[in-house]
Amino acid sequence: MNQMNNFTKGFIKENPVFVLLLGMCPTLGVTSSAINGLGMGLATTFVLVMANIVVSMVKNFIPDKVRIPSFIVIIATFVTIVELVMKGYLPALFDSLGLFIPLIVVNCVVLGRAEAFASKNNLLSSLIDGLGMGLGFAFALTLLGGVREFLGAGTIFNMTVYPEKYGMLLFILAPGAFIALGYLIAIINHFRKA
Amino acid sequence: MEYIVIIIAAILSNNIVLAQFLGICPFLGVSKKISTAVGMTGAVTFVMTLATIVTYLVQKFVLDPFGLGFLQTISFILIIASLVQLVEIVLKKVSPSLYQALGVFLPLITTNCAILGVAILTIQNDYNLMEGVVYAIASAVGFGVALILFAGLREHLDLINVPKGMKGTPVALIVAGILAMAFMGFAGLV
Amino acid sequence: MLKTFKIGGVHPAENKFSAGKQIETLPIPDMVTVPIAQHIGAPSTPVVKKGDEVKVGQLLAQSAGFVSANIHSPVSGKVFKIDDVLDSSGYKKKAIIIKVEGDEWEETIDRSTDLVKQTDLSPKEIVDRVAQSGIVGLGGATFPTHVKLAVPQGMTAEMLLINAVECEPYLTADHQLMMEKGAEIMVGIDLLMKAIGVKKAIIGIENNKPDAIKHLSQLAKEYAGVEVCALKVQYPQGGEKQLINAATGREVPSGALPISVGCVVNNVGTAYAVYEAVMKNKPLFERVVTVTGKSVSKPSNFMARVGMSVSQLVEAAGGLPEDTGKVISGGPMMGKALVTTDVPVTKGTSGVLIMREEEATRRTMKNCIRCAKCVSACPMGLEPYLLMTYAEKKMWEESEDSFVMDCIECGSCSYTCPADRPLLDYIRLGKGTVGQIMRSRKK
Amino acid sequence: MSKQNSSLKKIKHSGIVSRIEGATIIVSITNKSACASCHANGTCTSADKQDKEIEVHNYEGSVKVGNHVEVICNQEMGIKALFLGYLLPFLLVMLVLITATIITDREEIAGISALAVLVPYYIVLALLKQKIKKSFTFSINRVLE
Amino acid sequence: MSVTILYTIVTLSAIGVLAATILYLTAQKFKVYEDPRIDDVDEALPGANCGGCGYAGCRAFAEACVSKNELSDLFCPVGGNDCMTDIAGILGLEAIKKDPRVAVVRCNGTCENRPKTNTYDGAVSCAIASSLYGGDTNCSFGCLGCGDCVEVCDFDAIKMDPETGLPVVIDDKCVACGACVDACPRDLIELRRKMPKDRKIFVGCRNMDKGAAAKKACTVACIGCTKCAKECPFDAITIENNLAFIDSDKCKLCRKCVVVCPTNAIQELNFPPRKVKAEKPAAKVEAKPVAKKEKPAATNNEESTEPKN
Amino acid sequence: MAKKESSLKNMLIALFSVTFIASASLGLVENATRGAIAEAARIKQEKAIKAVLPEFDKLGDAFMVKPKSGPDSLEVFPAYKGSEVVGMAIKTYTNSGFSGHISVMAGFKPDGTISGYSVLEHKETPGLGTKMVTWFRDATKAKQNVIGKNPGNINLTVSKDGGDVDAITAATISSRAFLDALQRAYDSVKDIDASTMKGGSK
Amino acid sequence: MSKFLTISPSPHVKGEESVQKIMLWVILAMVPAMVWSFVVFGMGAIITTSVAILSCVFFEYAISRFILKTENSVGDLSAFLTGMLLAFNVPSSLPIWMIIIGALVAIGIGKLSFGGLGNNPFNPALVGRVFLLISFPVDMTSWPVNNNSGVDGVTGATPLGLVKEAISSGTPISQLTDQVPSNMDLFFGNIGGSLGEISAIALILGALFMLYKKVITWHIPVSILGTMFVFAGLLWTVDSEQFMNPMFHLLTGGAMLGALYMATDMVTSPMTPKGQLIYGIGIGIITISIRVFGAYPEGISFAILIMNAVTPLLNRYCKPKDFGRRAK
Ligand SMILES: Cc1cc2nc3c(=O)[nH]c(=O)nc-3n(C[C@H](O)[C@H](O)[C@H](O)COP(=O)(O)O)c2cc1C
Ligand SMILES: Cc1cc2nc3c(=O)[nH]c(=O)nc-3n(C[C@H](O)[C@H](O)[C@H](O)COP(=O)(O)O)c2cc1C
Ligand SMILES: Cc1cc2nc3c(=O)[nH]c(=O)nc-3n(C[C@H](O)[C@H](O)[C@H](O)COP(=O)(O)O)c2cc1C
Ligand SMILES: Cc1cc2nc3c(=O)[nH]c(=O)nc-3n(C[C@H](O)[C@H](O)[C@H](O)CO)c2cc1C
Ligand code: SF4
Ligand code: SF4
Ligand code: SF4
Ligand code: SF4
Ligand code: FES
Repeated sequence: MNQMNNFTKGFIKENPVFVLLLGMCPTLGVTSSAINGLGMGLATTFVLVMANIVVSMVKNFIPDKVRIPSFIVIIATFVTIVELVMKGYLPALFDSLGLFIPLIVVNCVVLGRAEAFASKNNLLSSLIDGLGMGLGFAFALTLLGGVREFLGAGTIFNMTVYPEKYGMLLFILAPGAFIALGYLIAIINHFRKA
Repeated sequence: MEYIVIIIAAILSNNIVLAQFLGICPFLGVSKKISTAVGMTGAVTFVMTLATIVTYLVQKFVLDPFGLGFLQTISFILIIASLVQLVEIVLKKVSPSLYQALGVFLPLITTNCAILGVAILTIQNDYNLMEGVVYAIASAVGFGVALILFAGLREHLDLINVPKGMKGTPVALIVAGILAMAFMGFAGLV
Repeated sequence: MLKTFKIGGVHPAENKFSAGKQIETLPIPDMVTVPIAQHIGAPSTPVVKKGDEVKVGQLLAQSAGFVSANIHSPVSGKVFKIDDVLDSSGYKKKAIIIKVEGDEWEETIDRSTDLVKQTDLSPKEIVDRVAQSGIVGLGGATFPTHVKLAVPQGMTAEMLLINAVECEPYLTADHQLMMEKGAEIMVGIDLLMKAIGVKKAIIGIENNKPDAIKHLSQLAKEYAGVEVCALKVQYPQGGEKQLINAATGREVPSGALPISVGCVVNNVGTAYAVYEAVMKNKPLFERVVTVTGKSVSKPSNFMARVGMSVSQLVEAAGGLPEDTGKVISGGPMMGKALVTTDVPVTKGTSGVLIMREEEATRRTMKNCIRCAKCVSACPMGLEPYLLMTYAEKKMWEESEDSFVMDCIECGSCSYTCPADRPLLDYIRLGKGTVGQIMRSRKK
Repeated sequence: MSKQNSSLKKIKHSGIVSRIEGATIIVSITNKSACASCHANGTCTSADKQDKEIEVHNYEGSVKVGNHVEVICNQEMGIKALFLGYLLPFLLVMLVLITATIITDREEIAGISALAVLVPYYIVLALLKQKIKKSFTFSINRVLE
Repeated sequence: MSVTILYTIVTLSAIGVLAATILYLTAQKFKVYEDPRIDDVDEALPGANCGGCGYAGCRAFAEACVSKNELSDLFCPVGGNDCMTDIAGILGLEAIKKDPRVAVVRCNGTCENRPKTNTYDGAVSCAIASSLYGGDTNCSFGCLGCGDCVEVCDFDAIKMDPETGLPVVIDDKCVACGACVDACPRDLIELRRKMPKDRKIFVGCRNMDKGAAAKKACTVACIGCTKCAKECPFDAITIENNLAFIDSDKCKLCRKCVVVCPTNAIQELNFPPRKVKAEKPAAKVEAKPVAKKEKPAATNNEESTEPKN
Repeated sequence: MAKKESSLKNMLIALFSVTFIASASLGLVENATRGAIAEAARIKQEKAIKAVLPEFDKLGDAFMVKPKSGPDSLEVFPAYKGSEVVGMAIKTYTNSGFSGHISVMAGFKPDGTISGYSVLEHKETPGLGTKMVTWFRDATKAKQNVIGKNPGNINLTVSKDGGDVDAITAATISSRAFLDALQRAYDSVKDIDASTMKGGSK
Repeated sequence: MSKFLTISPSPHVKGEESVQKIMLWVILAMVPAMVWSFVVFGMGAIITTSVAILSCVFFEYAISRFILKTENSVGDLSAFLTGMLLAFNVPSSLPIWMIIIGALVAIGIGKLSFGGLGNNPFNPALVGRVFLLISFPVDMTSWPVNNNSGVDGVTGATPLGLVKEAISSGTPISQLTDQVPSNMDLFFGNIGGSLGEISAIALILGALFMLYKKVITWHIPVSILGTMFVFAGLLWTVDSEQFMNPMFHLLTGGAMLGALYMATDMVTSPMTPKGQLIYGIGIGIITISIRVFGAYPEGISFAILIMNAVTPLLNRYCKPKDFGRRAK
């Protein structure tokens, strides 16, 4: 299989958020700003890549029937590692992502890739797949975070674009997450089909 | 009074789906029929309560005494996943016909963010066991309220001609957004 | 307060232009076309063939089953051919075409105008006469009357309801018939009561015909058990379920027949036809037809023979106006639009309504605004807006579960919809499809 | 409610006839998890699928093994199942939890006894197996293929 | 090594093994063994979910392919033979070959050929119009023009030609799913064998009236004169109910029937112009039926060749 | 390499090794990050204290005081310059924020004037309640600045309620809550005699 | 006969009503309140109203024409009405650009995302208004003081805001009597507030007209106002120092505007009388709850939106009176 294709499919064609609609909770929950989206996306990417690597390495040792429990353990381990490292070295980001870091465990993107891809493919492909999917996820989260931040506070990555008083606060709040994602998906569908 | 605050917050002003973004997948996925939505609410209430009790006990009597707080995520997910499955196995063993009937009526409940999230939040908010359980129940009810309202709206959407590009998920998200916006009116209600 | 049915209903402009116009008898045309399917049920089987000589009242086609009816010749002459012709259904159907020669009646028919009141026929004999004479319901549904009169096993009729409501706007045929043939109608009612073995009859008349109410009340004094019930003007009071509800307060259960609440409903015209058949031996081959419309120069009520061309009636009423957009057989709410005026009058033709172009075209439909006007107009308590959507989206199961089969096709919903939605068009489609599905399931 | 749509009262589920044992037809249905209704369940296998077998008695029509059929039961049955399967045990757990908290005021005892009450509950359910069986019957609505 | 690590290992291993055992037990008890080939077959399918195969969707069809273990009565009209060969390859089975088919509208009742006699003003739906009456012309068998067929086509393969008021099938897009066949209340649409270069010959008429009546209603109506049936060297034409029918499985596109038809009811599409007629293009304009008849052929030609280049 | 078959032995081995390795590595990572995590928490706290107090060279032992109102005790951090107490940082809170709990670090000079504050935790609405992070220390707006004011002399409530502080526009609730937290801190420490806490007692 | 006969299924006659007429009646019904707002708030009100209407109509036209590529439906006047109601729901001093954003949200998100008139599950004007309220709370709660001289720039509180402030700072109601306007002032509209909500009498007059024209039925307004009255009354009987009297609740804020003009929007309210009564009771309860216990001084917009979301369920379970199906 073409590795390049393997890598890029996660961005648009099989984007976990816009196309597959996976992991909606973190997608909506942490994207009040571009930076949060990026942080969450990268954290997920890390877990995804590591889990993919480990799963593809151990796939032959694990009997089929205990596959899922073993994968869960592996994923949970990496999530905890991310959690610990972030707490120690990026406490501010950890505070703003809060609950959603541990929830990476149940993010279907992670388990889904491990099960559907890494458990069938070799290490390199799995790594690339994890990276592609993860970055696709990060891309989506950053985009959504950027849009919400821009519309809601007039900034992008905390850089002021227009005065805050013109910002539509709603976009930073919960309803704005749903609405912004709704229109983003509609727009992306439009271009994907065109 | 404490309990009322927890209940109102979890159902209305801090609704688990509409304000906290937990359990969005089933919210978008199981909301196609009202009757299923109602059933789901009952099932989730049971599972969420059990999960909260078990994880609470594990946290307070296993993890904390040994200074293993960092194992929260991994142990909770394992416990919840097996708990859900255990309920199913037991039910199937003790009453196959009941189990059959549930199978026709409801989709399976899998571990989703909502259950794990509520278990973790119970610990994070420093609730005691009783508060935690009340919080879990109220969250499940909040989930149910959002789910049932949304199921009704989805049935409405099925009957109208939504513009082509908006069909499916986009329009469902917009509806969820407006619903969340309406629920913001409950802000400060506690 | 006047009685009426309990839910729904609309009140379209009445426009009864031909009210009070004496019933005129029309000249016999040169050629008549008698379709063999003029009633609900199996088309009759022709018993004449090309070239046969026939007399007025002679049997042309025989009932072809339990729910079917005889057809008699409306004229004397020679059978010209038996062929497919366009009838008011818009499809080609088989018809017997007769070239008229003279006006020679069967001898058995009593052509005098004397009122005959006394008879010693048994109920069975009355029903047989009705069946022989090919009488079908003249209220519009053309259901063979003898079938209705044969009360099914296990059911008992408690009362006869005479449908003199004529709730359709424009039409006045029943009204005029009541004014001119009141006495005969009363005898007909008496015969019908006897046939089904009841002691009570209610004549339901809407309050916009005060003269008819007065006239029949007067006559009814002579008949024990017969009473006239004045009803509030409200469409579709003439629907049998609505009439029963209005007059007696009973509700015919979903999917059931009037007899399940002890009622038999017949139209006044039917009662008159029964009188003529039983007392005068005259089969059903002519009826009163209203020809009317805003632009019609001479709105009239005609006594027309079956098989006459609609165009002849229109001519007699002053001709087809220049700006005609639509010609309807029947009333504006339930009638059928005609493709051409060259179609024959049948037993079911209660009126011919001519509409101007500007009245004839529908406005384009818009989205449903959920105003619920259709819901509150529906006399059957249905939700037309939903039923239409279900039909549009081919959701037949949901249609069935929403009782689409209960729709009586009265059109109140379409009439009332501010968004100009063709509700009934789609509901009919749903009804048809669901009916088919239900039938195939039974098999 | 005087009028209720009958579609609301029925729950339908399609399945495949897997075995026929005398008068009993065994239909295998695939029960999907909450996530499985999500259209991405191909990618995401936490969307469990489970095969469940359902016994249908007294079906008058004829079916063959392998036929696709639609199994129905009425909604009250679903609600009853929900009640016995989730709601009643939930109420029991709550009851014990509250009582135990009031009596002992020790969380670990309250919590564990609340969980423990499920054991007798399920034992009772197991004892009533036959009785419960009678109140849950399915029928085949139509043969799809 | 700190004591925490020890605790960690003990606790987690305990929880882990316990939980994993439960999970495993459940998995063993319940998990449907899903044949991985189902996924492969699913992938090989076009994913149109149109139901043309008779199953609820592509996934259901894939399951059927795997579970039935033979492909004799399974066919995906969208993917066609190529796709079925792939599936056969995955499953190690024999695929049956089906000739590709394409939808054809058997009515040529354009405004000129079939004069209108009234105006339809009901709901825009062929099903409704058809249950109301025989249509807005004297032919009660022809196209009603409300486009129910266009509505149901998931592939945008059928379009209304505003000029003729008749639907036109775009051959390249049509996958022969048959949705339009079911939708047409007049049974006008037929799935016919796909011929080289999208050529086709068929009787463009469904009028079962007697000859004279049919001819009166529509100039290009089939009058059931049997000339074509007699002419056909391959016995491809049958006549029933005053109507000729050309069996596309037998027809060899020899075009002989076309010439003998007195009413031009037989349509030939996507053929190069006939030499004899090409000499006198002017005549075409005068002979209205012929000119008009060629019209949909032209559109058809254009549309179908367009995506190719 | 062939896939391991699903025999019970294989499965137990696999499961056990997975969990074992997982827990071992987790334990190691925890061990490695524990210091950093504690450090991060400490730095955070120290930063907060630094931000609210005037210059000091050393912090004394933290102690708890019971506030006049509210259930939870407050943590007080005395700060010394030499042996002189130069101020006290108090970790105070309120539960009446727009979205409930708000936690504030408040600094007081020994004379009771507010030397600074920093908001540690809150869930207020971005763009509204969040403004309290800076609003009440805007030196250019006398009516809203609380730094340098002594709650003993002024009425530490919003002007709408008759107090001396201007509330955040459209976020009176948050403002009230914030001032409530400050007031609670002041009330709990105002009676502590700073001079009795000699520095370097330890 | 020059042309062909027209064929269509029955019925062949049509009632007089049309969507456009219904909308027109509502617009006419709102004229008294509009005129009153012009009198009270002067130029600001005129500008706000016209900008709101123009931009709603413009967005309806532009979006359906250029984005959705459907026939535009400006002609049915519903966008005009939405604009008018949006203007009625905002302070007359709202910056123009905010009004335009509100109109874009109302029409674009609230209405056309669902396919235009009739398809929207939520009341578009309220979607617009709540969006503005949450996004720009400062401007949306700065009310120009109601002085007939028309001087701009002075802002004051609405009666509801005043009371909310007072109660949350612990002032008993009996000390407020001089600040809270009298019921008479409330009734005739001598108060501050959103443009169209201030004069109860003008709103009631218009509603009577709509009732007469059968555009609305009594069920929704009566159940909303009745529930509010009863609920507020109960609270008031319990403690009249903590809770305002019920009459005050009925006459202040958006109660009248909401109950008479916005909750009655047929598109987003239940179809059957029974459903409408439940809907109204729900709105009443939520409104008072938010007003009394919540953070917002006024809750009717939220209450209507929430009950809009319940409407599909009400339509599903509150069926019309049946005919002959009871026995089954
Ligand atoms: C909507 C509707 C309106 C009707 N209006 C009348 C009417 O005005 N007069 C009438 O005699 N029959 C009317 N009918 C027909 C009656 O339901 C019923 O068929 C008739 O009274 C039975 O009598 P018959 O069999 O003698 O015709 C109407 C039917 C429907 C469905
Ligand atoms: C299959 C069938 C059987 C019927 N049987 C009876 C009957 O036994 N007795 C009766 O009074 N009417 C019978 N009816 C007549 C109907 O009640 C009704 O009068 C007829 O359909 C026309 O009514 P309408 O004009 O209101 O539509 C029958 C109708 C149908 C279609
Ligand atoms: C979405 C939203 C969030 C809000 N968040 C806060 C908040 O965090 N803090 C606050 O004091 N007020 C908040 N408010 C505003 C209050 O609800 C209320 O409008 C305000 O306190 C009115 O008082 P004021 O204008 O007198 O300050 C919020 C309003 C909205 C719409
Ligand atoms: C009685 C009545 C009340 C209405 N109220 C509103 C309203 O509050 N907000 C609004 O945007 N449109 C309102 N409309 C107009 C119209 O129904 C609305 O624009 C639709 O919801 C758009 O689909 C109303 C219409 C009527 C007839
Ligand atoms: S036509 Fe049918 S649905 Fe419409 S009002 Fe009449 S009975 Fe009701
Ligand atoms: S009358 Fe028309 S617009 Fe009103 S609800 Fe019925 S279908 Fe919809
Ligand atoms: S034209 Fe007909 S057969 Fe061809 S794809 Fe479309 S619906 Fe299917
Ligand atoms: S071919 Fe059939 S379905 Fe298509 S427009 Fe003509 S009549 Fe309608
Ligand atoms: S991501 Fe939260 S439920 Fe799926």
